Amino acid sequence: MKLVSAIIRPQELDPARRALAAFGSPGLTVTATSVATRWNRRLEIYRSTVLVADLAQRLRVDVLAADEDAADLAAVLARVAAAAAVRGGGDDTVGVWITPVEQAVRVRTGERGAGAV
Amino acid sequence: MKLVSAIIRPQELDPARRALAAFGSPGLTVTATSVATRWNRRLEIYRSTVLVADLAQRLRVDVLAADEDAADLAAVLARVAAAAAVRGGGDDTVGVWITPVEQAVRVRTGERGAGAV
Amino acid sequence: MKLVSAIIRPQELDPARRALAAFGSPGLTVTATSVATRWNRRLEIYRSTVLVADLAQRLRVDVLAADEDAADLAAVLARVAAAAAVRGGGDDTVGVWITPVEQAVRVRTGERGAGAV
Amino acid sequence: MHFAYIPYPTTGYQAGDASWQLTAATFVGLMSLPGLAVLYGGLVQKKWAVNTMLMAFSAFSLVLIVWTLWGFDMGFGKPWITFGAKVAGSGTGFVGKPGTALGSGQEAQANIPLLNGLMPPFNFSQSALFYFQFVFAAITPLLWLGSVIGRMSFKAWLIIVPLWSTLVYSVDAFMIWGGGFWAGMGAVDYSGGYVIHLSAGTAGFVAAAVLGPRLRRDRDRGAPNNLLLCATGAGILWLGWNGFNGGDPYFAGPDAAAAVVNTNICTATALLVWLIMDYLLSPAKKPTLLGSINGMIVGLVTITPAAGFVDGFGAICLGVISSAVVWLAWYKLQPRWIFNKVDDALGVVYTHGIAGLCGGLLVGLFADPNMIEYTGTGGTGSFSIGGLFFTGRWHQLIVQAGAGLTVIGWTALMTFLIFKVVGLFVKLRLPDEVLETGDLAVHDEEVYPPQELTRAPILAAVAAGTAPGDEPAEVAETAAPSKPVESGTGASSES
Amino acid sequence: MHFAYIPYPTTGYQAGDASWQLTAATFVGLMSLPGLAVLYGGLVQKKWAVNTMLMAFSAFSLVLIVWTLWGFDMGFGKPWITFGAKVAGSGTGFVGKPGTALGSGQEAQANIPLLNGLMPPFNFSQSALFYFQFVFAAITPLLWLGSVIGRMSFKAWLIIVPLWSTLVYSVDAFMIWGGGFWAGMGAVDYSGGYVIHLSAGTAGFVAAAVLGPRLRRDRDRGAPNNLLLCATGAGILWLGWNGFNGGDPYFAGPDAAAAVVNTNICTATALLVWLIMDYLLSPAKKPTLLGSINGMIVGLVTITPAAGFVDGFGAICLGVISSAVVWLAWYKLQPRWIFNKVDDALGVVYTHGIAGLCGGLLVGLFADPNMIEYTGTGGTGSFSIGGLFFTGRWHQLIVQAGAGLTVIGWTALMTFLIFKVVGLFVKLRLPDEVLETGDLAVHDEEVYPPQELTRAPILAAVAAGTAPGDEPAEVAETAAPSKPVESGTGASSES
Amino acid sequence: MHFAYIPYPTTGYQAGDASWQLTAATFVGLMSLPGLAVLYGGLVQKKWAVNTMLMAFSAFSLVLIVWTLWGFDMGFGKPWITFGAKVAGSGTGFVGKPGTALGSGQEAQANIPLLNGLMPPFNFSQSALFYFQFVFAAITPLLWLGSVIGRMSFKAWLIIVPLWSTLVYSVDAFMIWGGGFWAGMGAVDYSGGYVIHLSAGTAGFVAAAVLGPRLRRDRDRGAPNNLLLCATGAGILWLGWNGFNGGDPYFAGPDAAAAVVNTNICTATALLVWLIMDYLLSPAKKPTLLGSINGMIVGLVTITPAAGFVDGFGAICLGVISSAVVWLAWYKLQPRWIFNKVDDALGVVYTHGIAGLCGGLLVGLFADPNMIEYTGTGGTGSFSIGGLFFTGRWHQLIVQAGAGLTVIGWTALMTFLIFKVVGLFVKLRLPDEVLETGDLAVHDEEVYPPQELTRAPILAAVAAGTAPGDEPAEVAETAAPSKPVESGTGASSES
Ligand SMILES: Nc1ncnc2c1ncn2[C@@H]1O[C@H](COP(=O)(O)OP(=O)(O)O)[C@@H](O)[C@H]1O
Ligand SMILES: Nc1ncnc2c1ncn2[C@@H]1O[C@H](COP(=O)(O)OP(=O)(O)O)[C@@H](O)[C@H]1O
Ligand SMILES: Nc1ncnc2c1ncn2[C@@H]1O[C@H](COP(=O)(O)OP(=O)(O)O)[C@@H](O)[C@H]1O
Repeated sequence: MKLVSAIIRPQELDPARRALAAFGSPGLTVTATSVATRWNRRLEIYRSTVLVADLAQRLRVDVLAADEDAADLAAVLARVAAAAAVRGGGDDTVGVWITPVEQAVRVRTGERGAGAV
Repeated sequence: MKLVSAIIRPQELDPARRALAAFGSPGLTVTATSVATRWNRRLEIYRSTVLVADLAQRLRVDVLAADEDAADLAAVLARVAAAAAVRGGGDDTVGVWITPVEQAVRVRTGERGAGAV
Repeated sequence: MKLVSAIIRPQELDPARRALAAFGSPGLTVTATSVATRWNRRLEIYRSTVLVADLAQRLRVDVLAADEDAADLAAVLARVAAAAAVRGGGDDTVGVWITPVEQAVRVRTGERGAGAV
Repeated sequence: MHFAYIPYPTTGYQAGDASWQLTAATFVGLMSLPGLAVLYGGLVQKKWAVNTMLMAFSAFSLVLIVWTLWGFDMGFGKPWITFGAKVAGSGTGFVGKPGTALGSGQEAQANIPLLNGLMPPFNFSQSALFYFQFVFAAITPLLWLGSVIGRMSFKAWLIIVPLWSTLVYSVDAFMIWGGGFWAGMGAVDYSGGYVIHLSAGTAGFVAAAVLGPRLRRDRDRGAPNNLLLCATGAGILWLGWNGFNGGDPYFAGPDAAAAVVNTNICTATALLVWLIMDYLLSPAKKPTLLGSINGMIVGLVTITPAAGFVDGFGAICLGVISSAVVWLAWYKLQPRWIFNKVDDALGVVYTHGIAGLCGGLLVGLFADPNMIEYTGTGGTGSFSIGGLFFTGRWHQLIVQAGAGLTVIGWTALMTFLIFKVVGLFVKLRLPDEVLETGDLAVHDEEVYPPQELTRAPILAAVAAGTAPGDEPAEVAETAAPSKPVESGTGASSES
Repeated sequence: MHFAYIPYPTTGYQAGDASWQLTAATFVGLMSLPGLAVLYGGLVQKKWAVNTMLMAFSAFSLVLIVWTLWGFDMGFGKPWITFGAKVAGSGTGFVGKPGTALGSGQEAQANIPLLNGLMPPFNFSQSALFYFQFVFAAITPLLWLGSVIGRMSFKAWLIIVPLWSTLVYSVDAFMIWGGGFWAGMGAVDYSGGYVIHLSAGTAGFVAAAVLGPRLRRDRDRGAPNNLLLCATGAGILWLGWNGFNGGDPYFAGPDAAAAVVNTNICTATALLVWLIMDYLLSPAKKPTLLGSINGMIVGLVTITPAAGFVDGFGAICLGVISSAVVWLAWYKLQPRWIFNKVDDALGVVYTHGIAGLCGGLLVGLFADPNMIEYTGTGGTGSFSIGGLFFTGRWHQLIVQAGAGLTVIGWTALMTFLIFKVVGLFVKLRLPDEVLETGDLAVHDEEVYPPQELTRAPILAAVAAGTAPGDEPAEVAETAAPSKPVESGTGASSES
Repeated sequence: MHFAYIPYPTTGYQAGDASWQLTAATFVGLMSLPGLAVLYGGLVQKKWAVNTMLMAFSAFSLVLIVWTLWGFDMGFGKPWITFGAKVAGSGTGFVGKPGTALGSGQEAQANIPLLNGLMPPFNFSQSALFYFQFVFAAITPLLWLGSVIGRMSFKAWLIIVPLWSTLVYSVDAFMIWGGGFWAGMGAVDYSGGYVIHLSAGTAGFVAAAVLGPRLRRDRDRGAPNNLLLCATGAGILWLGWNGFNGGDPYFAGPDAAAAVVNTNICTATALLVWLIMDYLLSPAKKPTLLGSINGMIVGLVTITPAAGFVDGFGAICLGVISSAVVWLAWYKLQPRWIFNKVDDALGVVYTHGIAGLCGGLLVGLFADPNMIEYTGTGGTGSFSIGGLFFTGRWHQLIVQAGAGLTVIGWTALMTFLIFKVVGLFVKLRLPDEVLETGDLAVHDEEVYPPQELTRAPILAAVAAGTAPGDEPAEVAETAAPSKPVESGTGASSES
């Protein structure tokens, strides 16, 4: 079992979910997060004071995957994110990584291991 | 060292914490997250427009555990979540999994490894 | 590749980021989370009713690191957090841990593995 | 019709008085909407804000319908059931004869039958009097709404409010303001310390008792959701009260101005007393915004029955006494006995019930006979109101006590009966799984709607094999009827 | 100048009427700011709240400049272009001769040239009349702002509002209120069901059609952002309407009070009707706060053209009929045909357009001749307004229909032309990448600014090798010009 | 007492004027609560919103107590310390003799001793005058509250406000409005450009300097927390200002209406000028909501000293000039020298201080003698106010300058002394660890309380070995005293 984690932009959640669903694994966890960024600062101005956010709001997507699917799922997510990154004109805030999972339980059914995804 | 992660419903946080405390490991991290769900859609209506949330708000609970406790802790959390799932009338949004942790530092004491939980 | 995760107090984010940047790895993900705490309760009072929060708001910092850097990065973060903990007068809510990462993709460049940090 | 002429009749009409009456009424209306609606909307838990506000908007509307079709005449019309009770000068009976306030006749000179000759004729039309009295009738149920939020069935609310306004409010109003029994006895209530606040406090407490407490979980987590809106509502309440008390002499005369000044003096005093007691005596020894707002409300309520009867010195005394009394009740009584058992969610019985009673009784002590004098026309001599400290006579205090007890008794009894009887036909209380969720389960709305809600759910689209991007908007529309149930369960599982 | 004396002239002046006129005008002003600004600000998506509110504040200001420099005279001055159209008694032409309202002459007695002799002389100064009419002129573009939010270019808004107020509002106002053609024909509009609401509904619909819909993504995710502020705005609207309709007899007379009462009765009825229809007939079978607010607005709008002409019974009928009609339009029409194609974001065409038209026509049926009677001076006999059900004559209904159609036609035509012509010079619609972001891209502001924003960005500091702790605050200041572009892109990448 | 009769005296009383005075006063009161309270509450960081609003509510109350017990007479009573300063016609001394405003005597005809014979007798009672002047006295400290938020000790605030109102406000008011020195010299301030705004700007700046800046961290992260509430407060300010300036002729006459119109014209102009300058000249070249609100406030403040003296043309000029001046000061001065050192948190010195001074001086240029004319009774001839452009004489400009400098000097000096002296006894500034936290440390309240707060902490329950589900609610209550300290530390560790 693997846990595939990706940092994507909010706009890309729907494409990502469609891609995952198409891939046949609709399940995922979405967590709001922010990442340090060199190139995607946001400027806001209140009463003429310029304030900067150099943490960019992103979403962290976690997907539990069977060992054999993990790499492909990562590739799927990377592709979605890349599309975004390009459109966004160079984005330094997105990434995908895979961590090992020793055991998983699908509560609803009680199945364990890969079956539990 | 292991990291036991569980996706539970907000209402189940207190039971979960009591269970963990009873188990003798009160420490945990709680993160708001949402999971894709087929069966737990939420419908909201504003000015006659029907809007749907097919991401269900859940909590992600992370607990650092000693290798030997991990499986039991996972079982504890699964039981709590399951109770919920059943009461909620079939819930597809909850799950528990375990990932390996290579090293942990308890800052307050500086201990490393299992002791640091 | 490793993923270094730390639980720190909001005030310590800037020091932590400066430390990381100084260490040469500016990239990180920041997620709002809360941790159970025995010693850092917060009391609020509304219309004479005393309400308590025994979950303390903290930040979870995740940093992807090359295998060889992981331990040092963990140490760096632990030091920052410790400083806080001390100033805060004993804090039971902070910790740092390392989990293995099997593969990482830097979307912007497409690099894989360590290079992708 | 003579009264329909533009601009207005040359006799029995004073544009200045009419202007003030309409203005004052509008300020009072603003106290309900948005005032109380957002004060309460901000004070309740996030999960109950929408329900609370909708209860406020709907009650305001329901009371107006009642007031128009029969209520106004029951409160201010000709006496109806009198049990032969006849009291010197006036004071006939306990309720007025129901009748509608429709028709162009409302443009005629204002007139409260039983007060003819006891006060100078009104300088404005009946519509103005009708509307001014309506905003008072309307705010009363909104006040005790604070006691029942967080568990009362919305349907039951829609049924009970009209009944309560008819059977409780009209009677209390008639007895004291309409020239009924207690008016005849000489009891006074300048602008509703009894008729509105004492009655609301009593009704709220009884209603809360009958309904039972909120969910244990809600009582344990009863944090407000937005103090900025609490401040918005509170500010509107304070200044709106200038109309509440300033409008009640029915003339834009010196007493109206005096009433406005007293209202503000008493309120400022009460706010500061509560703030200082929080500072020095509360467990945490900290001044709080919501505490100060409590003190403010106590001051406003206390001065209400006395505003035009006491002088500035009296206003200060009322503020100090009442704020201290209610503060003690709030801290010492609330956690004990029945006061802890009965879940009066926002504490209406303290800030309105006890405060209103205090004010009403203190009139019997502090009323300054030099403040207001009614030039009796029609035979009767002119009279004024004097309290013990000025006249040395206990009479006023005694009738004030009598009127207060009558209001408490009648209101408690009828509120209890109304809830019990209605309870036979509709559930008064929402089922627990709905309480778990709150607004979403009751109204399918949240006070701060999540921005990611969409008309085109992904998984549905995926299942349907369509890319949401292109499906027409109607689809979502028509999706509704298909899953009314899910909305319920879905919601309650998301609370 | 005689009129400059303190206190005021001894003849042709009544402090009571002046007081009411200024008070009523202030209540109407509050309906715009903050009323509509926050109602709309809370109803739109979070990403559009700032833009919506700034459009409201700026339009209010722009209209006043127009009104001062030429607009008021175009609406209420001497007739200008008349095509020789001369109508018995009055009714000359379609628009007034432009002129400024500056100068101390404004302190003279108020006066609408074409109405001299048709109504009693005003009891207050021209400034008071000017201001009272201004708040009506100002709220109109704010109303149809609800149709165009979420995609209209702010610059285009700043240009179009003055043009629209000049070419559309002034003309509609003159024709019906200023003594123009339809006034001469006997058409009436008590306080703006046609001139303000029907016109706003029409303009909003046309404008939305010309602009095109919001982003598909925004239409699919159009959840409001804050229902507490919606309630705040809604409450201010309701009570502010007491000034809206109560001020329009121009005298604090019985009819003003009657208009206030009717306004509230019709509104309460309409709110309850909508609430009950939601309860029984809506797909989800649930009463909703935003639905009730819709009903409330429908009631307020419907009674506006009729407030002082109908009696209480009429007010109830108007509320029931209009609320039911608009509810059906909202649920059945909106998802269909052109009504689905045209993205009237907040549904102004229903709650203002259709409701205003209903009210205007129903005057032709329900106007009670006993409600208001203008004592004709200057030769002409006194007259009053009677609807079919009272007079048995169709005349009123017919002229009401004629006036309504004229307003629709003129407003639609001119709005279309104004948008098209201005569109030749400036982009009417924001580019899509800006729409993706909303407020941040247009104004660099968010409605709920994140609290972690800082003047000393870490990475910059790191890059610059300085510890942010010690760099002077100015640095951040001067950072602005260096990256105006980034702000844009940065923002749009963060929406 | 003759004045106690209902309705009101037959001579020296005009219901219309009384109605307007009370209404105007209520609008001004609404500007403070909720207006300024929520405008500032929304403008400050989230962590300071509660503290800011409680400072507003408490100051409003404190000023009323002062005003009642001695303040009013010091501002508008008989002269006290005169240094034999006697000025032709009137103008005696610098402050009034302290005295209470309690007692039924307040119902007598209003009267400002030194103005007798200089203006027509008032048409309402002393209570009305007292209350109208109170709302002005009350708003002044609330204005400069904007300079000291985010670090001032709440206890110090409670002590300083009464002192400041007594020693600064009363004196400024007496000198210019009460018939004191500058009144005698012919300086005018229609409704407080000097007495209120210039004084507030000066006091705020001095206070901020004495207190020292906020935490570096807070200055760097000073983002507002809620622009919807800013808009709510701003809207109430604008329209409330109709009472602010419209009430100051003391009669509902033509000049009152003219003042209202000028107020709105100047405000609209100033708002648009600021918006356009942001658009064209600001670094980001974007129009902003908060910028426009700044412009709006500048306009309101600028016209305040001039509202009834200038004509429409003058109102436009004042708006353009003042808005441009303050915009430049805001952008160019603020980041420099002492203006950057002194942390005037919300920029009160610009939008109130500089704007008020501009307005006061421009009266000397633009006052139109035809706008207002005081019919002198009691021997003195009638007079009016004329500026350089109308009379060609410099006199008015010079006395305006003199009065302005006096207000600046006296206010700055006394504010400095008050803070320094009080600082000897109580800490003026909160300790840094409290500043880190804000509201939670000072009041144990948050503006948006987290909904998961509970009365039954898990770990405690676990430790205590009890299941929270069943323990009685009181437990939590009594938990408070046990850990007052923790609340502090706990809080400050959670900021
Ligand atoms: N990586 C994951 N992280 C968290 N939750 C997950 C993950 N993968 C699946 N789930 C949850 O488990 C649920 C069940 O998975 P799913 O594929 O939908 O099977 P089913 O719906 O039949 O239970 C998903 O809806 C999702 O909420
Ligand atoms: N899995 C975990 N994830 C994050 N934080 C944890 C985890 N386990 C423990 N902690 C944190 O470490 C703190 C210390 O653990 P705890 O068992 O309470 O020991 P102590 O209170 O003696 O330090 C806990 O309160 C919790 O905040
Ligand atoms: N541990 C991590 N978790 C999430 N995102 C990360 C992590 N490490 C780096 N990133 C993201 O990847 C981005 C790229 O890393 P960085 O070192 O900035 O290289 P570059 O800016 O050249 O792409 C970082 O800005 C950060 O947003």
